[in-house]
Amino acid sequence: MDKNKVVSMEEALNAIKDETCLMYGGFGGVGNPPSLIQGILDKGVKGLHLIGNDAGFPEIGIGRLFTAERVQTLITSHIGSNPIAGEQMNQGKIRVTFFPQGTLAEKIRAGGVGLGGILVDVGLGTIAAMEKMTTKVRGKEYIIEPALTGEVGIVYAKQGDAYGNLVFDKSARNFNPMVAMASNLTIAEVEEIVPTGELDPEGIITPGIFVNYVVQSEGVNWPWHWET
Amino acid sequence: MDKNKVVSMEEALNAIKDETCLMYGGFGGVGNPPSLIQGILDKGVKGLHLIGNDAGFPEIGIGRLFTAERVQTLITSHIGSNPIAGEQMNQGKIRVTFFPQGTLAEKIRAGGVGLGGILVDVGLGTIAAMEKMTTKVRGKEYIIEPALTGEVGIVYAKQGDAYGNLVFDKSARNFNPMVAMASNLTIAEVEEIVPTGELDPEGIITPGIFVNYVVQSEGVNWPWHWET
Amino acid sequence: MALGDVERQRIARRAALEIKEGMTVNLGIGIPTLVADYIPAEQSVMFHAENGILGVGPSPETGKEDENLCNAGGFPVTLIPGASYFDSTLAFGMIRRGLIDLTILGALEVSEKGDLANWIVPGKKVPGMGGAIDLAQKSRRVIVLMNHTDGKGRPKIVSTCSLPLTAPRCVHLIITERAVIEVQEDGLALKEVLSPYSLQEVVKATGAPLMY
Amino acid sequence: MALGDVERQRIARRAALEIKEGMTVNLGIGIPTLVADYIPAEQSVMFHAENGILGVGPSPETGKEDENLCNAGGFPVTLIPGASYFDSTLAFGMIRRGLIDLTILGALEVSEKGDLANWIVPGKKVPGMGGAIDLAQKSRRVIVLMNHTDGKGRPKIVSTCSLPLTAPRCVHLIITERAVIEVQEDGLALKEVLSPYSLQEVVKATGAPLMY
Repeated sequence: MDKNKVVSMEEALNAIKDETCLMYGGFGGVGNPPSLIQGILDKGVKGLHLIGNDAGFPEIGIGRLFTAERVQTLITSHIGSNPIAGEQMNQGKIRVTFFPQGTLAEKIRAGGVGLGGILVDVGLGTIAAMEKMTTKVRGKEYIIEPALTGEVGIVYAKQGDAYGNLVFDKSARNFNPMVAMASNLTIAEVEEIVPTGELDPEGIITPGIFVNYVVQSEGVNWPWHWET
Repeated sequence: MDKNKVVSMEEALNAIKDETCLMYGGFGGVGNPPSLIQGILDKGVKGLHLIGNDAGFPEIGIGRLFTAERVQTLITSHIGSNPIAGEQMNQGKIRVTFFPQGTLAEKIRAGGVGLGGILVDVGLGTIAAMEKMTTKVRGKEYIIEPALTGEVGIVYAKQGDAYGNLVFDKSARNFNPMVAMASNLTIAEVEEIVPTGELDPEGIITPGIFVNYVVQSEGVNWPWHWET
Repeated sequence: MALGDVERQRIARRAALEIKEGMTVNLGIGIPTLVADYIPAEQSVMFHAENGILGVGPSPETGKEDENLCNAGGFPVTLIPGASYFDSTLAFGMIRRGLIDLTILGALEVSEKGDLANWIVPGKKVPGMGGAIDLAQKSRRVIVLMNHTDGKGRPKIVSTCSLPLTAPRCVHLIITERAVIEVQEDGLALKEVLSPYSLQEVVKATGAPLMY
Repeated sequence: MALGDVERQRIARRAALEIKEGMTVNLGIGIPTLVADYIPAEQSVMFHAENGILGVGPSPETGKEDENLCNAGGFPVTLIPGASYFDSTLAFGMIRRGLIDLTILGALEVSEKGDLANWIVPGKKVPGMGGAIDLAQKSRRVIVLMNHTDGKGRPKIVSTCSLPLTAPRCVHLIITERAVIEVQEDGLALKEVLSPYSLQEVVKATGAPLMY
């Protein structure tokens, strides 16, 4: 399969416009795609609707989009590591919807594999289940959680080939495989682009069928909080 | 982690008794655990409730349990390759419930990851959706499919360590990773048991936390239909 | 009546023309499996097998089969560069997500609306739907390869299916030993009549109006 | 008032005694993270990090950190033999499936029934529940490590939580700088009073009846 999905950063960024619903991989900054985030900042895109595990840190990963005021809404599990996002939420500048982390991961996966949603009991008996639709299965109550999809998904992979097959790096895998499946258009930022056929077919985490564009990463361009 | 889950075939088979609800990995015989199936036959267990993708072939894989009349009920996607299972179904000797293959895979996965079920639209508008509970999400109708779990799950892996970490072989992966997660007790039949720490942490498909017993395989003991 | 090998191969060869550069294709068992043999070597196509392979290659030489590298029909295959293995949830995730460009499968009946019936024969044992509903309902394009008539010479292309449906309104093209028929908004369009059959033989053996 | 480093370490050391051979353990951020330092080297424990690691090892030496090998708190870690990486659905699949033997986390309030409140302070910004609900609700055993009282000296162990719950009836053991308290069917059982505190000081600082 020679379909070549490797494109320039500029071409990939054409898909991301003002108010795009953008889903991103990463957990506490680890696994957020650094060059795509830089590209979004440089392009001047604003009013984004974001979906992802957390808001990173103010100067790390996806958090940089909050600091630069490019975000309109956020669907996430927590923003505790990003006080700037917290402040914007409190001031009504961004609207934030929270889900338990495991539920969020499954909602995104459900979108990625074409399910309508999932039944989950996490959060029952708490305000996290307030105003949720529930149903009983074999006498037990579950929350009905609809699937989530994005217009554009951005992920960060260690290696990828021209077909879009991806391998992730250690704990930077996290939400990336689900996000890679769950958007109408997926852009993979890859540290090392390898010839098609070089990745072990057993070790490919995201098959290229889910990926539309592959862009070369320039690597993480922020200091980590544990470094400072 | 030195917890040693490697046990003898005899010890592992203690978990499988008459009328046990037994979930199995494999697709058309490929990935069915041959030595565990032989052990079940030799032990004389009967009246089993099975859950798995298909019924194999009469002399291949899980199909051997039908030929030896050890099966009471079956939840599956098709039994087209096993006319003996078909005959038993027609004669009322076994009760068979069918689900679309992708739905069955997701029902088992849902059980494996502790979800109550999934919402899926495959089969809507056909008799496969008859008498199914449905719900609307964002105006679209979906079938509510409850999760499936088994009492004992049996899987066939290429490599495994004493903690139960598993790696599968090519298209023999199929339903095995989901089945490994979805039972109260999981027995992994492994072609090669390797020292703990030898498997690449990036390449482990089933983390050992899901596995209770590891048994040494003696390999496939049937001729394949394409060989004959 | 059953199709001879020549007719089966001819149907497969005709079906292969429907596969375009860059497509992701799932081939059902039976005649659809034969289609792969007629894809030009220079054309890059990703064959999807719902047992967990993307990038299925040709059959291996005799003696070089790998028992754990089989297609969904259980026959040994090989891989092409860029191929990957995955579990059945991901295999069907690709299908449900609408990423299969083309599925080629067999049928018992197809209606003029494109309704497909291929898993239940009333009064006969039902061996289950397998992955047929997933594939028929969710693929971007569905092509049916089948005998134009059943064992008793009755049309398998009908106004309304008498058998329970696998999926409603999913078939785009029908290829038989007699004809190539497209399912259009307003009915069935006869695109090709295959020698040695005449137009009249095709029309007579078809249980729904044909536009031509 | 905030706990000093000596008290934090003492709580962590005491909590480490609750970790038994062969357990799978998830440590929350804050004091719980310190617990790992007090596990005897010969004890085999699998530490689970909900960002996708099973088999977390000690912190790496300075300069040997790997930016892509971090725990859920975002700090560099290492692996032990038998460890594996996986995505977040599998990380939480393990949790929901009930395979985490023990979760150790912090709290704002714990009730005498074992209700846990640790994610919402009314009137303050709510930064989200993260994975706390999943872990608190689904772990086989939940141990809370916290200051016995809040910043104004008010009890954090109460008859009924005033804050919205993270999970009802989930806490099994509470360890503070003053005491070790077990949540039992019939109420809170004071198991240990930690020096230099007196029994009376513990009782007075606890907002629910203690059995002792």
